Parts: sequence; structure tokens; C-alpha cells
Amino acid sequence: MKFRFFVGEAVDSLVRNWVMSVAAIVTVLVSMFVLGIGAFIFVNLQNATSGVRSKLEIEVFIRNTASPDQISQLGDQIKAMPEVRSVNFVSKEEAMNRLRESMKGHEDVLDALSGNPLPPSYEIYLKDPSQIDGVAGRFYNNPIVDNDTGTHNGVRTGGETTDRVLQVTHYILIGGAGFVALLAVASILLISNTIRLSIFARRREVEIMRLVGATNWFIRWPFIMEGVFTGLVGATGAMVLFLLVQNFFVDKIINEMPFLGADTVPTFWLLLFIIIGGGLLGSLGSGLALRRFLKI
Amino acid sequence: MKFRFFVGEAVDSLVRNWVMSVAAIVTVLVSMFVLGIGAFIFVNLQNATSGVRSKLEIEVFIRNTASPDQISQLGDQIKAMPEVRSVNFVSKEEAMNRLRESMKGHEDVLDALSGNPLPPSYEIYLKDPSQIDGVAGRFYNNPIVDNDTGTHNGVRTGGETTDRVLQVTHYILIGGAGFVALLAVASILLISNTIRLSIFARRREVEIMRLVGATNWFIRWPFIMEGVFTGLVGATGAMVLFLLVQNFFVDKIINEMPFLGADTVPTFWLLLFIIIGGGLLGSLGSGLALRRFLKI
Amino acid sequence: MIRFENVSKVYDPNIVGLKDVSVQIERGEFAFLVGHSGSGKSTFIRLLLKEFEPTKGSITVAGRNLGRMRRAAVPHHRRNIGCVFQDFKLLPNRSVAENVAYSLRVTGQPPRSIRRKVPEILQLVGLGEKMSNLPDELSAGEQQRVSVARAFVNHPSLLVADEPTGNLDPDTSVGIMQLLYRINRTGTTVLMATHDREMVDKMRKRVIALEEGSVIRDEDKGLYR
Amino acid sequence: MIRFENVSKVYDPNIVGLKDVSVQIERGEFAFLVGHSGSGKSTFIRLLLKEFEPTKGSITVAGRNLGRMRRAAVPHHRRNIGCVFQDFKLLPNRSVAENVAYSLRVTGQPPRSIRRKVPEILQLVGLGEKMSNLPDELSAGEQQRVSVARAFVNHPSLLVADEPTGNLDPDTSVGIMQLLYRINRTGTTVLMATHDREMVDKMRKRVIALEEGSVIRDEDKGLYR
Ligand SMILES: Nc1ncnc2c1ncn2[C@@H]1O[C@H](COP(=O)(O)OP(=O)(O)OP(=O)(O)O)[C@@H](O)[C@H]1O
Ligand SMILES: Nc1ncnc2c1ncn2[C@@H]1O[C@H](COP(=O)(O)OP(=O)(O)OP(=O)(O)O)[C@@H](O)[C@H]1O
Ligand SMILES: [Mg+2]
Ligand SMILES: [Mg+2]
Repeated sequence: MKFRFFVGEAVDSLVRNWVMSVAAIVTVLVSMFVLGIGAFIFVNLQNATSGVRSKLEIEVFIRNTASPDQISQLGDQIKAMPEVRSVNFVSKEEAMNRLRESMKGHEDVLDALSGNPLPPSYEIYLKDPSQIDGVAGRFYNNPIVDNDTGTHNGVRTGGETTDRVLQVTHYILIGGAGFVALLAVASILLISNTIRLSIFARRREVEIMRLVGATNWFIRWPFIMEGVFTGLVGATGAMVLFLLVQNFFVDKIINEMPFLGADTVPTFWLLLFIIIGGGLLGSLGSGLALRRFLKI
Repeated sequence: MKFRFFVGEAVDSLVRNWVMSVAAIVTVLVSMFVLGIGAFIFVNLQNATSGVRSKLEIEVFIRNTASPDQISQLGDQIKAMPEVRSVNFVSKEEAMNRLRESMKGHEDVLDALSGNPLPPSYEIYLKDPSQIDGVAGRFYNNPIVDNDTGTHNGVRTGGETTDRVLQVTHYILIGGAGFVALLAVASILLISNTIRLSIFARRREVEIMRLVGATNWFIRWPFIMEGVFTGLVGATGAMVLFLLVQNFFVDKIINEMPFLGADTVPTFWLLLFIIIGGGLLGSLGSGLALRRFLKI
Repeated sequence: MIRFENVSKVYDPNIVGLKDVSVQIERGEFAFLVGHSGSGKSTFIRLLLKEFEPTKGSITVAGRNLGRMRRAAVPHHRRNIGCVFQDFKLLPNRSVAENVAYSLRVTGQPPRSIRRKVPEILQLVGLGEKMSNLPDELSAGEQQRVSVARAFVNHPSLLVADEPTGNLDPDTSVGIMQLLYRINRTGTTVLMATHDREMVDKMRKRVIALEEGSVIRDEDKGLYR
Repeated sequence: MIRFENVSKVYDPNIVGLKDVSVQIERGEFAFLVGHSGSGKSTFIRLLLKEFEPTKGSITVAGRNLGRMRRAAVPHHRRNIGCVFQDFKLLPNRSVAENVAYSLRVTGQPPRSIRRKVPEILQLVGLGEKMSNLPDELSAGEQQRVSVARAFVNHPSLLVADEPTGNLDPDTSVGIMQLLYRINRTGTTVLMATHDREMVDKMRKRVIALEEGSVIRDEDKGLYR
């Protein structure tokens, strides 16, 4: 009854004040679309950089004196570490093959060697590259690790490169997250701004309503619902645009570069986002605007 | 005379309709600030990735049989190539030192060598990494390059990694540029939207002006100037915010990671941007809005 | 019904709206409020509606002191007063019928009775054929009659009209006056600010005359001057 | 000065504003336009100002055919007509003085003469002390007088007034009428739509009576009825 009346009022008002409705809807649409694209780029940037980061490794060289038991025990220890994503054992032979390969055409140098002086090693890939130092430290005093006395040169990490790539991606991600947060705040500001403006333009109407005995909530509800509708319509528009962009543009990139591992956003989440984001933004926008222009 | 009157009108109107002025200024400010930050991040992303990209190189190994003249001639040839940014000659000794270093603790292996079997090489850094294949191809049939018969394994490029890093940065930059363009379009839309709304709210005022005999331009000029002021004030606010962020936040990052080579934007360019961007946006916004609401 | 006790209203910066006005209007009375342009008639009426507070003095309407009324009670207070505004105060985006219906809706009347009452009252003021027009599409006199219809439709116990015939020709004015008179006869208190000398002189009702915010004359069965 | 030839105005969807009106008003004449509420008086005046086009017929004002007037010439045309609007049409955000000054400004008058003329004319309509108030801060009658002042200030050759005394008490109305009369005596053509029977009967000027859009009476030295 009353609810239906308020909804009717809101819809009527949207239609009657269509210039302002369109303006508000465009604002919601544009802001949310930009925000969505920003978040999308950010998430995929994260995927892409985590691909780069997973290449960073720790190498643990093992003394030639270590027994096979000790070696496999160390392997088990490493596998048991929660930070570790995967471990790869490089035997003496494997190490020699790699060296041979890297010397390309000058393998004769190696043929001159008496036996194989290269140590076996474990290559460790971590889940989170920022933990490299912590994990590496655990091997510094391990007796079977091929450290020279007083050093821990038997444990090698990506070192400078790692640090640098890490830092770059780290700051790109921080920057990206900050930027997306900035976009979100900007969207809220712009949207509530527009709704406030469109309510401000109707303040005389509100005044008349008050004078003929409407309670504050009787005036407020239609405005709030109008805000909710505006938010929903704008957000739906943003979703449609977003899906279009995703289909025609992003899918193409993903096909070209599968390694980027770009995620397309599932429609379900988009829908949720729209209902919550759009509706909330709209109602908050009008709610805030009304608080200012609805004294008494 | 008339000009002063119009300016006065515009300023008065800004003050009188301060709620709407504030809304419009906030919109300009927020949009331009977001746009500025976006462009800033984009430019610095470009710097950072170009840092990564400059690490990609071509190595050209030279036959041990080549004479010093031939070697330096090749060096000159390479330097003369327009695609090349810098060249670095790695002598036999240098190559051996690098191998020795990379073998860490097992230098004895190398001591067993009779002489130095490693070839000298040129390391070539390009201006544009996407030209790697083209440049590399020029050495495939060069007689002094240490190719095995039928192959061109004397010329090494970053290969897969190069391609991948290239593609990632390429698409990140395309995506970033696209996003910044999107932000720019969105800003224009949002700003003209807001100005249109605030003029729409005053359409009765405009109607009255027309009825007492004001010409279109007599009505338009103050509105346009109001738009220009709004744009300038908003853009100035955006600049101030931007400089604050740059000082308190970005400078810190630059200090921590000088290699990022982050550029701070010089105040001169910001000022130019503001005068042109803000003023133009504001005047265009009001101009467009007026065209709609100022028939006859 | 209405009691003003030493009420003054001074607008910013220092403009006198009302000056020490004490007036009492009984339930069921019919009173004219007359006076020069700017003498404070509209100020009197706006104070009744609690549009703003008096600078001094106390106002009682239907036994309730407006100065002590809670905010939340104001809408209810206003619903009990039908008011014809001097500048009509119609909602610009709603049709004539919706404008009238709105003041029924705020009281929570069921849609069915709204659909019945609105055409009835619009017929009464001679606007049966303009129900679905917007206020902008009406002549000034027609807008004024919509405002009159809206004030009546609730059957308020107090009816206040600020110059309800200012834009009406003499014939239509007489029609509206007869309506007001009939409404008064059913027990409704009527207070009407007017410049219509002819009308006041013909009706011979109570006349309260204001001059620069003060009551200068208050007589039963009075004349305009 | 004004010639209407078979002018009709039909509003959407099918509401008759004017029906086949032919009227000629000579330079220097003083004419009243009377009729019931909704009979087409304001429509007549709005056509004069070229606010909209007639559905049929041609209108000539000061020798210029409005139907053939270029868009760019409309502002100039309007400046030559001083108009008192029924709903005042004051700029809500400007002070009284600025409102009056605006119609001088559009003609490009120098600031000095504006500063001289505006207080003069406002004094004349009795608003010397309200110059810096906003329209919202005035009583309805005071707003109406601002609208009157604005229409006069340009010394237009044609003065059109749509119910300029609707919100004024009889004394103030007489003042405004005397002003109109004086202005007419200096050669300005005056057309005034009104419901003020007393005034029309006292002035004994030309009376054009409309009824449902048609001219039903047009007599010199006429009465309201
Ligand atoms: N909001 C306001 N701010 C300042 N002064 C005001 C305001 N409203 C009214 N006034 C002044 O108060 C005085 C009384 O105004 P009011 O509207 O009560 O007159 P009124 O009797 O209704 O006149 P009218 O017959 O012209 O409608 C006037 O001088 C007016 O200028
Ligand atoms: N914009 C419009 N759209 C539709 N109908 C209109 C419009 N303006 C006026 N009308 C109708 O045209 C008729 C004449 O209106 P007009 O305003 O000319 O009357 P009027 O003589 O000025 O009346 P009043 O004395 O009440 O001011 C009325 O019936 C009115 O409802
Ligand atoms: Mg009044
Ligand atoms: Mg009229």
C-alpha cells in the first residue's frame, strides 16, 4: 500500500525529471564503469605479476659429502615448509648438463674435468616471494648445505633482480590498489554530488510538500527509492558496458596471451556488485542529500 | 565594460548558487585529480617497464679466428644501426671472469683449462625491444660470428623470456593508455553532466531573462565564464591535491626505489594543463548545456 | 481556535513583519484580514502554519501552543489547517489532480476515497476539465482555484486563505466566496486575507485590519475601511 | 501599434487559448483587457511578446509582423515592450534593484545611468527601502510592484500589464493606476489585463472583453460589464 505508493512516486519522479534522472544515471554509470574497469585491470595485473614472481627461487647447494638419506631428508623438510609452493631437486648430473648447455660449443672445457665437481641442489619456489629471506635463512647453518666457513654462500636467492622485480611489482600493486580505492571514493563523491544537486534543484517542491503536512519520511522515501533506482539502472548499464568490453576486447587479449591468465569476471559477481553497489550508492547519495535539504 | 559586467555576473552567480557551484567544482576537482593520478601512474609505469625492457639484449659471439680489426669494424657497424641504444664489448678475459664468478666455489674446474676457450662477444641493447628479431637477423650470416654450420647459435637473444616480458609490458601499457583515455572521456562526461544539471536547475531564470529582452549571448556569456571559473577552480584544487600527493607520497617511493626513475611532474606543465584543461572543460560544459536549454 | 498573544515578528536585518499583535479568533468564526501591501497579513498566516517562529509572543492554534510543539508534530498540525497560499505553491511536476490528491495522501487516506474526492472538489471550483493538466498549463486564476481546492479537500477544522481571489474575476470570486461561506457554515473556522473591498463590504463579517504589522482595527460585521 | 488579425491559439492537446481574435490598438491608446479566469487574456499578452506562435492568424506590433520576425530580432522586440507579468517573473537570486537593473543592462545602458534610474523608479512604486532585498523577502504586493517598476524603467513605447494590481490593496492599486495613466499621457500605449471592476469603471477607457478566447465586446469608454 504505502510501499507501492512510494515506488510509484519514485518512478513518476524519475520520468518527470528525466533530465536530472539521466544526468544522475550517467554519473553512476560512468563512475561504476570506470571503477569496474580499474578493478578488472588491477586484478589481472596482479595475476600477471604473480606469474613473474613465481619464477623467483631459492637455490640450496648441498655438500658433496652429504648422504642420499640426508639429502632426501632435507627435501622432506623443505616440502613441509608452509611457505613453499614447489621444490625441484637438481642432481650433480643435472647441474653438469645445465652448465654444459650454458657453455654452448665449448663443452670441451668441461670434458677436461676430473669427475663432476658441481654440487647437487634444491630449487625452491615460494608461494609469496616476500618470504625469500626468511626461508633462505633456515639453511644458513644447516651442516649439509655447502656453505664456506663464516658465510652462507651455499644458499642463493634471486638477489638483486628478485628484490627489484619484487619491489616493482609490489609498488605497482600498492599503487594499483590505491588507485582503485581512489576511484571508489571518487565514484561515491561524484554520485552523491549529482544526486544532491538534483534534489537541491527540487528544494522548492520539498518545501511545498512540507507545508501541506507531509512528514519527513513521507517526503524522503520516494527520494531514497529514486536514488536506489538511479543507482540500479546506472549500475546495470555499467555492467552491460563492462560485459561488452570484456567480450569484444579482453577475451581477444586472453586468447593471444593465455599466460597472462586474465580472469573474466563471472556474471554472478557482477550482478551482486550491481545490486549492492548501485542500490547502496543511490540510497546513500539521496539519504545524505536529503539530510541537508530537509531540515524540520 | 561589457566584459567586466559578464565577469561580475559570473562571480555573483557562483556565490549565489553556491551549492551548485560547489557541486560542479567538486566534480571537476575529483575527475581531474583522478585523471591526473591515472596519467601519472601510467607515465611512471612506462618508465619502470622500460627499465625492465632495457635489460633485454642481443649477444653476438665472435669467432676466435676473427682479427681485432674485424671485431672493431663489427662494433662500428653495430653502433651505426639506428635501432641500437648501446653496445658493450665483452672480451675473452671478461667472459672468463663472468664464468668464473658464476661458478662460485668451483673455480678449480676452470683452472684445469688449457687457455681460454670462451669467445669474445658484443652485448647489444636496443631502443625498442620489439626490434630484437630484426636486428639479430643481421648477424646470422656474418662470417666472423661464431655460428655452427647451418645454425645461427652464435647470436643469442632473450628469447622466450624477452617475448613474454615484452608482451606483458606491451599490453600493460596499452591497457594503461586505454584506461587513461577512458578516464579522460569519463571526466569530460561527468563535468559537462554536472554543469548541465546546474544550468538545467536555473532554466526558469534563463526564461525570465529571455522575456525581458536579453539576447542569447547576453545570457550565455556569464554562464560560460562561470563554467570557465568552475573549471579553473576545480582544476587548481586538483593540482594542489596532486602536488600534495606527489610530495608526501610519491617522493618517498622515489627515494626508496630510485631505479623506478619516477618522474615528478613539473609545476609548469601542471599549470598549463589546468589553464587549458580546466578552462576548456568548463566552457565546453556550459556551452553544450546552454545549447540545449537556450532555444530561441 | 487561534490565539496570538503579543506576537512580534522581525525579519532580518530589521524589517518589521508583525508588531505586538494580540488577536483571538473563536472556533467557527469567519474573519477577514485586511491591510496595505506589506502590512503583515502573510506573515500572520505563515506564523499560524509554523513556517517560522515569532520573534516574541506566543501563538496557540486549536489549543496547542506552537512554541512548545515538537518537530514531529508539525506535519500533523499543518494537515489540520487548509491553506490557500498567495503564490499558490503547486507542485510544478504534478497534474492538478495529483496536486490536490497529495494533501490527502499525506494523511494516509485510502486510494479509493482519494479517487472519489479529488474530482468532486475540482468540479466544485470549476476545473473538472483541467484535472490532468500541469499547473504550468493553467491560467493564473485556474492555479489559484487548484490551491483553493487543495486547501478544502481535507475538510480541515481551520481554513486559512491568503488572497484567494487575487487573480479571479468578480464572478468567479463570488463563487469562491460562497464556497468559503458554506464551509464556514459547517463549523469550519475561516480566516481570509484579502484586498477585495467589494467582497468584505458585502459579507459584513469580522474584519481585522493591519498596518505596518500592528492591528489598527478589529470589528465585527466590519467594512473594508 | 498592435494588430491581431484572425488570431487563434490552440494549446496541446486541444485547449482553446484564443479563437479568431481581430483587434487593433492604436499608438497612445489605453486599453483594458477583461474576461473570466481562463478566457485568454494572458494568452493574448504572451503572443504579443512572441513567447510562442499563434496557431493561426498574424500579429503586428509596432509595424513589424511577428510571424516573419527573425529569431535574432526577438530580444530587441521584447525590449520595446515593458511587461508586468501575472506571476511577476523576478529573478529569484537577485536583489530588487538588480532585477530592475537587468532590463536596463540588456539594452546596453551605461552603469551610471542605471545607478540613477533604478532607485528613482523603485521610489516611485514605494519600494525605496527594499532595494537590496531578495524577491523572496518581499510580500506578494511588493513583488508585483517590482515587476511594474521593471516594466516601466525602460520607457518602452508599449506597456503591457497582466493583472498588475491583483495582489495590491485598493490604495496602492490606485497609485499604480495613476502611474500607468501618467505614462500613457506621455504617449506610451498601455494594455492592461485586469479583474478590477472598480478601476475599470472609474477610468472609462477602452475595454476589450474576452470570453473563452473570443472577443465578445470592444468599446471605448467602456465599463467592466
Ligand atoms: N523573508 C522575509 N525577509 C525579510 N522581510 C520580509 C520577509 N517576508 C516578508 N518581509 C517583509 O515583511 C513585511 C510584511 O510582509 P507580508 O508578506 O506579511 O505582507 P502582506 O501583508 O502579506 O502584503 P501583501 O498584501 O503584499 O501580500 C513586508 O514589508 C515584507 O517586505
Ligand atoms: N501552456 C498551456 N497549455 C495548455 N493550456 C493552457 C496553457 N496556457 C494556458 N492554457 C489554457 O488556455 C486558457 C486561457 O488561459 P489564459 O492564461 O490566457 O487565461 P487568462 O485569461 O489569463 O486567465 P486568468 O485571469 O486566470 O489569468 C485556459 O483555459 C488555460 O487553461
Ligand atoms: Mg501577502
Ligand atoms: Mg492570466
